[in-house]
Amino acid sequence: MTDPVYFIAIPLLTAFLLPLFGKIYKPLIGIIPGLVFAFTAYISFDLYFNLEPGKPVIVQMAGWAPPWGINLVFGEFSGLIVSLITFLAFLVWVYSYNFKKVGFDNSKKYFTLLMLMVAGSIGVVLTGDIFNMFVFLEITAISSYGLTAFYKGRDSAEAAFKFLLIGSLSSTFILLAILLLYKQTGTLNMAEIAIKSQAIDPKIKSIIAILFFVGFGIEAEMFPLNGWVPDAYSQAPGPVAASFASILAKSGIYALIRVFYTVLDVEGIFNLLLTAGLLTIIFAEFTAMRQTRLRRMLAYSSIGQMGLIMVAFSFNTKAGVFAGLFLMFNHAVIKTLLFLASGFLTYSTKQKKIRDLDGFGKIMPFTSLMFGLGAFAIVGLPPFSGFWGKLNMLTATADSNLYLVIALILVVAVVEIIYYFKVIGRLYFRERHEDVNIQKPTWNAVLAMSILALVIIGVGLYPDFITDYLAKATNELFDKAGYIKHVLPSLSLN
Amino acid sequence: MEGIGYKILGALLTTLLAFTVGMFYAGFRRKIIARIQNRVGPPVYQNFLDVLKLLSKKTSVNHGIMQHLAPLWLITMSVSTLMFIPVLKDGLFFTNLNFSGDLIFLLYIMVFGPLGMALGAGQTGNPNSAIGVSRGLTQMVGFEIPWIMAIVALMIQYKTTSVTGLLDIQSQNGTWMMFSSPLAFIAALLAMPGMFRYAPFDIVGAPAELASGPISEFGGKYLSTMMTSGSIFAFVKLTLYVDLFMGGASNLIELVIKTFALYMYPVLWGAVSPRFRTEQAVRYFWGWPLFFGFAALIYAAF
Amino acid sequence: MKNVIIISLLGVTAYYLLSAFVSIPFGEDFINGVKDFYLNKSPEDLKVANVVTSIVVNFRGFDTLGEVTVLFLASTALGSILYRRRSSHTALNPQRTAPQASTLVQAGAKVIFPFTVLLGAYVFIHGHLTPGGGFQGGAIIATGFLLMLISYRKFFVEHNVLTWIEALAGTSFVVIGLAGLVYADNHNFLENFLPAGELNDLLSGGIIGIIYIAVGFKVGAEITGILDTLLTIKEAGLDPEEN
Amino acid sequence: MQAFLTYSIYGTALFLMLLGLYAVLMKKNLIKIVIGLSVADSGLHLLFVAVGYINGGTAPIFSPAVAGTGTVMTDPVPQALVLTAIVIGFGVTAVALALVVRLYRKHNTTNIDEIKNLKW
Amino acid sequence: MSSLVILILIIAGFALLSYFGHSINKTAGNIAVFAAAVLIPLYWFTRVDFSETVSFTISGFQMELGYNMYGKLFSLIVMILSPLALIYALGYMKDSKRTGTFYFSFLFSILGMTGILMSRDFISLFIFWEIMTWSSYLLVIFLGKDVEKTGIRYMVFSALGAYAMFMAIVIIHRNTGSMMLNDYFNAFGNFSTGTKFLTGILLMFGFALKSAVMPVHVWAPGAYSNTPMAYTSVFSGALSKMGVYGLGFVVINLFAHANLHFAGTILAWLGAVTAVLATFSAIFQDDAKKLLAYSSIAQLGYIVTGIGIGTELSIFAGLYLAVLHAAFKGVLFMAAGAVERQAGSTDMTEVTGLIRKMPLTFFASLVAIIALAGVPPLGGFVGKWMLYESLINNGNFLMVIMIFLSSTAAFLYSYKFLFGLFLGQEEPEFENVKEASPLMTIPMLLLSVFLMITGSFPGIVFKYIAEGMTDLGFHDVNWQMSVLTNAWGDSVNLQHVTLSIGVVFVVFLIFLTWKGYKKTYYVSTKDISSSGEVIKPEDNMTYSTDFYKPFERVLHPILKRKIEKYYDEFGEGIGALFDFMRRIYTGNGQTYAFYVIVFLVILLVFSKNIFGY
Repeated sequence: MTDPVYFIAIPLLTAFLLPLFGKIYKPLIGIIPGLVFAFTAYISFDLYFNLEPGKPVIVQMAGWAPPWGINLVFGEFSGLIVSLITFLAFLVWVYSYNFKKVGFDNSKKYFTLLMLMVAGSIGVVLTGDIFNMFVFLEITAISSYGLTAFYKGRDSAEAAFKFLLIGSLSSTFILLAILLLYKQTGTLNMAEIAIKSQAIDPKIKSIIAILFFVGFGIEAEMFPLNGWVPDAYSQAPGPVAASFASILAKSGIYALIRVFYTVLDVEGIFNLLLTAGLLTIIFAEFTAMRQTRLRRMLAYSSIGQMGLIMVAFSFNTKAGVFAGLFLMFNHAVIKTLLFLASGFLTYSTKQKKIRDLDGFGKIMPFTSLMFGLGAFAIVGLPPFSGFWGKLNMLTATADSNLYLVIALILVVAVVEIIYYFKVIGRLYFRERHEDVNIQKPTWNAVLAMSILALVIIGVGLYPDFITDYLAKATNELFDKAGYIKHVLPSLSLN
Repeated sequence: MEGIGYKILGALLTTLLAFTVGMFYAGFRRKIIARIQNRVGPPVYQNFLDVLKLLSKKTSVNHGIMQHLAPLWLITMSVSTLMFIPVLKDGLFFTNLNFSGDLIFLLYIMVFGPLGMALGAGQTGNPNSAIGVSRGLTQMVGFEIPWIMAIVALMIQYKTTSVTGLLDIQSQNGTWMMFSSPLAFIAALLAMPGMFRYAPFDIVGAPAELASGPISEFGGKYLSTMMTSGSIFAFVKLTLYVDLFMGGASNLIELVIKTFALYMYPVLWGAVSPRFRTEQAVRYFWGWPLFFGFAALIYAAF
Repeated sequence: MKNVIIISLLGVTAYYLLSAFVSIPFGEDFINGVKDFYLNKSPEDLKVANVVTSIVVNFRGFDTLGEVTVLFLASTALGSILYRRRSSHTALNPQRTAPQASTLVQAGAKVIFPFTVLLGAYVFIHGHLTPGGGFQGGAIIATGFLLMLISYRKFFVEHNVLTWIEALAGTSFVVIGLAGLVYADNHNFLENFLPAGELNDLLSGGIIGIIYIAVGFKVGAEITGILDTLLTIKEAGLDPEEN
Repeated sequence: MQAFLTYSIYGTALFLMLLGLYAVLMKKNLIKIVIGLSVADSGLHLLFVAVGYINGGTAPIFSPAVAGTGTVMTDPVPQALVLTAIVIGFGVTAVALALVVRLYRKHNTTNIDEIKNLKW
Repeated sequence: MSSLVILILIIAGFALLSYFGHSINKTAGNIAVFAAAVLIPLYWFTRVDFSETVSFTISGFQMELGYNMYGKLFSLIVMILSPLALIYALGYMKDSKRTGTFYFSFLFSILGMTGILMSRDFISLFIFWEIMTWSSYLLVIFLGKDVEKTGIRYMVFSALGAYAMFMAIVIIHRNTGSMMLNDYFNAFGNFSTGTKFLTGILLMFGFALKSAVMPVHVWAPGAYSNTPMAYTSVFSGALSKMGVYGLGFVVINLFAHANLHFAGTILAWLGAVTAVLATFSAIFQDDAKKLLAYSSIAQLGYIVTGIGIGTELSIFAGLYLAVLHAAFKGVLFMAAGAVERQAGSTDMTEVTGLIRKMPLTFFASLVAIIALAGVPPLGGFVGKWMLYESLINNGNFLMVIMIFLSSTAAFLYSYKFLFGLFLGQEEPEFENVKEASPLMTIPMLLLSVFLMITGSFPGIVFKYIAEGMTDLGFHDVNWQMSVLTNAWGDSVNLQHVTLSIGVVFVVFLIFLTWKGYKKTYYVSTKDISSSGEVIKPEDNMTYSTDFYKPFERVLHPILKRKIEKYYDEFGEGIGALFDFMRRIYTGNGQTYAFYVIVFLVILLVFSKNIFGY
C-alpha cells in the first residue's frame, strides 16, 4: 500500500473526481482533500521511516527502466522533503478546513488547487526525470496562480498576473535548458545526464547552468527574480501564503539543489549561489524592515530566509547542506505558523497594517501568542527550533572560512529582530483604542497552530528529533555515485 | 591591648589639641582679615567665646532626624579623620591610629562629613541650603581632582599609599616632598583654598550676604558642634598637607609653625580676593591646577 | 532608449543561446540517446506505430498525466479566478451580449460542427497509428464547439456534462494507470496490462489507445469549458462589486 | 549549406522567442504581453522540433509503408516533449487571459504601468 | 537526574506555574511566586551539587553543564537578589495588570542567568544568554512605554552583543572543533593572530555590551528606567553582571594563554570613560530612575575597569564591586519603585520630602547611597579602596584620576537622589503618602543590613570571591576578614575604622541628644528663616530643577553632543537607505521581468568568469 506513485496518483484522481463528490454531498469537497492529505502524509512517513539506509525506493513508470521511462526516487533526501511537505500540507488543510466561514466560499476550487499544488511539489521532489520535473513545476506554478488570485477584491489579480509573468519566463528558461541538455546528452533522465554531463562542452554547460539557475531561482525567490513574491504572499489568503512559503518555495529550492548537486557538475555555480543568496538576504530583510503591512513584511522575511537557505547550500559542504536542510525545516514550519496566525490577525483590519494590531495580544491571546512564538523562533532565539538552524548554519559558514558572511548574516538577523519585535511590541504592549470585530480562530485552526508550535518548541528543546534524518539526507545528497547506481544499476559514474 | 589606655588618652589629647589650635587659627584669620580691611576685629579667642555661648543655648525646634544628625555626622568625620592622621611623626601620643588607614581612606572619610551635613541641611527644607549644597558639591568636584592628582603622583612616585610611609620616605631622604615633587605640591597648593572654602571660593556658604541657609537653620548645640568640627577639620587638613609635603613634624612647636605658615596662604589669598561663581571656580580648578597635576603625574610615572 | 537597452539585452541573450545551439549542427544525429530505444521498442514491444504516441502515453506517460492535470488546473484556476458571487450574475441564464453572427457563418457552422467533432474523434481514436492523438483530437473537438459558441448567442454548453466528462475521463486515466500496479507484469504505474495486438491494427498498443481516448475526451471537454467560461464571463460586462 | 541551415533555423526560432520576450518587456498592453508570452513559447516549441530533426528523417511512425525498411526517422522525443509544452503553454495563456479580464474589470485599463497597487 | 537539570526545571516550572496561576487568579499566582522565591534559593543552597557535571550531545555539539567556583560566586548574587526582588515584586505589582507575563519573564530571566553561570560550553551559554535577553526584553517593554524606542534599542543592542558572541563561537568551533569553554582557552595560544583578535574582541564586545560599556551603553538608561522597578533591581544588579562574568573569564583566560594585555587595557579604559561620562549624565537627570540607570552604568564602568586591568587585586576589586553593586543598586531601584508606587512618580522635581512618610525606605536608600558613594564605614568603600589601590599599584595614574573624578562626581547624584525624593520641602500633595508594604521594605532592609556588615567584615564576601578566583587562575588569593592590603603592603584595618568612627559617633550622639532632641518639637519645613520674610504654606520653596546648573555649564562642551544622537542619526540614515532599496520593488510586473532578463544577461556575459572554463 505504500508506493511513491500514490503521492501523485491519488491527489490527481481525487482532484478529477472532486467535482463529482461535490455534486453528491457538498461538505465532501472539504473532507475528501483532507483524507488525501492525511493519506499522503501517512504514506510519506511510512515510506520514510521504513527506508533502508542508503537504499532509496525507486519506482519506474510504465515498466521501463530508468533511462527510458520516468522514475520516482524516494530517497533519504527527497523523502525528508516530501514528508515535510505532506505534513505541512495536512496542517494547512486542518487550518483551512472550515475557513469558508471566515472569508471565502468556493471551497471546491480552493481545495482542488491546493491539493494539486501539493501534488505538483511532491512530484518535483520525487521525480528522477528532468522534463517531468518541469511538468510538475508547472502544475505547482499554475495552481499557485490560481490560489493567489483566489481572493476577490483587493489586488489579488495583480499579484497573480505578476507571478504568472515571471513564472512564464521561468518556465521558458527551464525548458530551454532542458532542450539544450537533451541536445547534448540525448537523454532526460537525471542520473544519466549526471553521467553524461561531464562530457558536455563547458561553455554550453555553463549556459545550461545559468538557464536552470535563473529558472529555478525564480521559484526559489532569489534576488532579483523575486518581484512576484511579496505581492503573491500578501494577496493570497493566509493558508495559501503559508503553503507558498512551506511548499512552493521548498520545491523551487529543491529543484535548484538537485540540479546542481546531482545533475550538473558545475563548480562555479556555488559561488554564484552564494552571491545571489547574500543579495537576496540583504535586499529582502532590509526591505522588510520598512514595511507597514504585516503580510508583506512576512513575505520579505520569507525571501530573506530563502536567501539564507541558498547561502547554506552554496557552501557545497556537508555541514552547509545539513544547515540548509535545518533552515528549510525551520522556515517551513515557522513561516507556516506565522502566516497562519497572521491570517487571523489581519482578518479584521482593513489596511492589514502593522499599526492596526495595537493591543491584539489581549483581544486575540492565542493567535498573538502563536505569532509571538513564531517571531521568536524565526529570529533564532533559543529555546526554539530557529536557533539550532542558525547555529548549524553559522558553524557551516565558519567551516567554509566565510567570516564576512557570518557577520552579514548576523547583522541581517539584527534587522530581522527589529521588525519582528516591533510587531510583538505592538501586539502585546500597546493599548487598543478603537474596537474591532475580530475573528476568533476556529477550533481546527487552533489545532493546526498548536501542532506547529509544539513542533517548534519540541525541536527547539531537543533538536536531535530531526538531526539524524537531516544528516542522512545530507549524506544521500552528496552520494552522487550512489544515486546514479541506484537509479541506473547498469551504468555508473566513470 | 596594653596600650589601649594610652591610645584613648592620646586620642583625647589630639582632639583637644586640634580643637584649640583650630579655634585659634580661626581667630587669627578673623583678626588678620579685619586688619587688612582696616578694622579692629574681634579678639583671637573670640571663637571660644562663641562656642561656649552657643553651648549654653537651648534648641527648641527641629525639622527632623537628619537635621539632628547632621552636625553629629560632621564632627564624627572630623574627629575620626584626625584619628587616622599622624599629627607628629612618632611618639606615644599624637600618632593615633595612623597604621590602620591610608591616603585613599583619608580622602574618602573626609567627604563623609560634608555629605551628612548636606543631608541635614537638605531636610530643613530651606531652599538656600539646597543651593549651598549644590554649589558646595560642585566645587568639591572641582578642587578634588588636582588634589587627588597630586596625591596619586606622590603615591606612584614613592610606591606607598600610607601617610606614614610617605613620612618615613621624607625623613629617610632628608628632603621635603614640596622640594622632591614640586609639581605635585603646586597642584595641591592651588587646590587648597577650595578645600578651605575661603574667598574666592566662598560662594558655597556665602556668609556675608545670606541671612539664611544651612547655618541659620542650626542653633545652640548644633551650631557649636559645627564650629568645633570646622576648626578641627581645618587643623586636620593642614596637618595632612604638612605630613605630605613638608616632612611632618616631630614636635608640637614645629607642627604649629608649619601649619600656621601653610594656613596663612589661603587666608591671605582669600582676604584680597573677590568671589568666584561656582562654574568659574570649577573652571579655575580645572585649569592650571589640573595642568600641574598632570605634570606631576607624568613626572611621577616616568 | 528603453528600446535600445532591451534589444541589446535580448541580442546578447540571443548570441549566447545561438552559440550553444549551433554546437551541434542542425539535423545531425546524436549518438547514445534514448530515442533509438524508443524507435526499437515501440513497434516491437508495444506494437504502436506512432512512436511519438508511445512516448507520450507510455514511455513518458507520467508527463502526460501531468499535462492533463495542467489542463484541468487551468480550467479550475480559470473558474476560480473568474468566479463571481451568485448574486452578481444570473447563473441559470448567462447572457452573451456579442452581436449575432451572420447567417452565413451560422449555417456554415451548423454544417461543419458535426464533422469537426467526428474528425476530432477520429484523430484521437487513431492516435497510436497516425500523426495525432488525444490532445490534437480534443483540440479539434473544442474548435468545433468554439465555432458554435461564436456563431450562436444562444448556444450554451452544459457545464454539468462537461464536468462529468472531465471527471470520468481523468479518473479513467488514473485508474488505468493504477490498474497497471495490479495487473501488469512489473506492477508499475501506467504499465501496459492488455494484449499489445498487431502493429498498425486499430486495436493495438494495449492501454495506449484507451488512455488516448480518455485524454481526447478530457482535453475536448476542458478546452470547451475554458472557452465557454471566458466568453460568458467576458461578455457579462463589468462587475460593480469589484471596483 | 549545413552551417547556413543550422544558423538560419535555430536563429529563426530563437528570434521568434526573443521577439516574444521583447513584447513582454516593451508592450504596455496586458493582452500584448500575454501574446508575447505565447509567441515566445512558440519560438521555443519550434526550437524543440528543430533539435529533433535528423537529416533525411521521416516522421517516426511505422506505417505499413515504412515498417521494416530501416528508414531514418527523426527524433520522436522532442516531438513528444513539445506536445506537453504546448499544452502547458495553453494552460498558462488561459489563466493569464482570465487574469487580464479580472484586471481590466478592476482597473478599467490594460496598461501595465497603471496597475501597481502593490509595490515596495 | 542531575541536580543542575532539576534546578533549571524547577525554575522553568515555577515560571509556567506563576503564569498559569496568574491567569487563574491573582492569589494563586502570588502563592506560586512566593513559593518560587523561597524554594529556588532553598534548593540552590541545600541541594545543588556544585561539583556535579552533566554533559550531553545535541545536534552534534557537545554540551556540558557544571558549576565552577567563579560561576557560583555570580550565582550567589542571582540567588540572593532575585528572590528578594520577587518578594518585593509581590508588593510592587499588587495592582498591576498582566502580572502573569511579568512573573513568567522574571523567572525565565532568572533561569537564563542560572544557566549562563553553569554553562561550560558556548552553546548552552549562548542559549541561556538569549533566553535571558528575550525575557528581559519582555520586561523592558512591559509597561508599554516607549516600546518602539527603548524596547527596540534594547533588543537591537542585545542582539548585536549576542551575535558578536555567536560569531566568535562559530569561529572558535571552526578552529577547535569543540564548543567547550576550556578547549577554547587551552587552544587559544595556538590560534593565528587574526583568530585570536577576532574571537577575543567579539566575545569581549558581547559581554561588554551587556555590562553597558560606553559606546554601546545607550540601551541601558532607557531599559533600566522603563522596566518595572521590581525587576530593574535584578536587571541592574544581577543581569548586567552576566556581562561582567563573561568579561572576567574571557579576559583572564586570554591573558593567561596569550599575552593580550592591551585588550584588557582597552577594556579598562572604556570602563573608566564609561564611569566618568555616565556619572556626568546621571548628575543632570531629573528622573530618579534615569539617574539610577546612569549610575548603574557608571558603577559597571568601575567593575569593567577592575576586570580589564587584570591584576589579582583589581579583579578582586571588580568582583567585590559587582557583588556590592548588586546589593546597593538593588536597594536603590527598589526604593525608587517604592516611591513610584506610593507617591506616583519618581520625578525629582515633583516628588519631595518623603523622609517622614517613608522612613524605612529612606533609611535603606541612605545606607545604599553611602555604600554607593564608597564612604567608609560601609561596604562600598572596601571595593573602591581595592580598585584605587590596584590601579595605583599598577601605575595607571590617568585611570585612577578618571575613576576618582567619577566617584567624586557620584556624590552629586547620590545627594540629588536622596534630596530630591526624601528631603527638602514637605509639600501638601504628598501628605497622604504611606510607607510601602512590608513585602517591599523587608527586602530593602535585608540588603541594607548586608551592606552595613560588609563595611566591617567584607570577608564574608571575600571568601567566595577568593574561591571564584581560583577558577580564573589566581590561586592562594590572600584575604582577611576585615583587613585590606594592597600590593605594596599598605593596609586598612576596617575594624579599627568602624570602631573609631562608631565610638566617636556614639560619644557625640550622646552629647547632642542628651537633654536635647527629646525636648525639641517638630516644625514644618515651611517654618524656616528666609531673609526675614514670612513663608506662606502655599509658597513653593522646593529647589530641585536645574539642581547642578553651574556644573552643567562647566560640562557643556562634553555633554552637549550625546552618543545617542549618533546612533539615532545612523539609524535614520540606514532607514533612508532601506527605503531607497525597497524602491527596487516598483510594483510593475514588467520591471520585474526586466530584472530577470538583466540578471540572465549579466550571468551570461560573466559566465566565463563564473564558471572559469
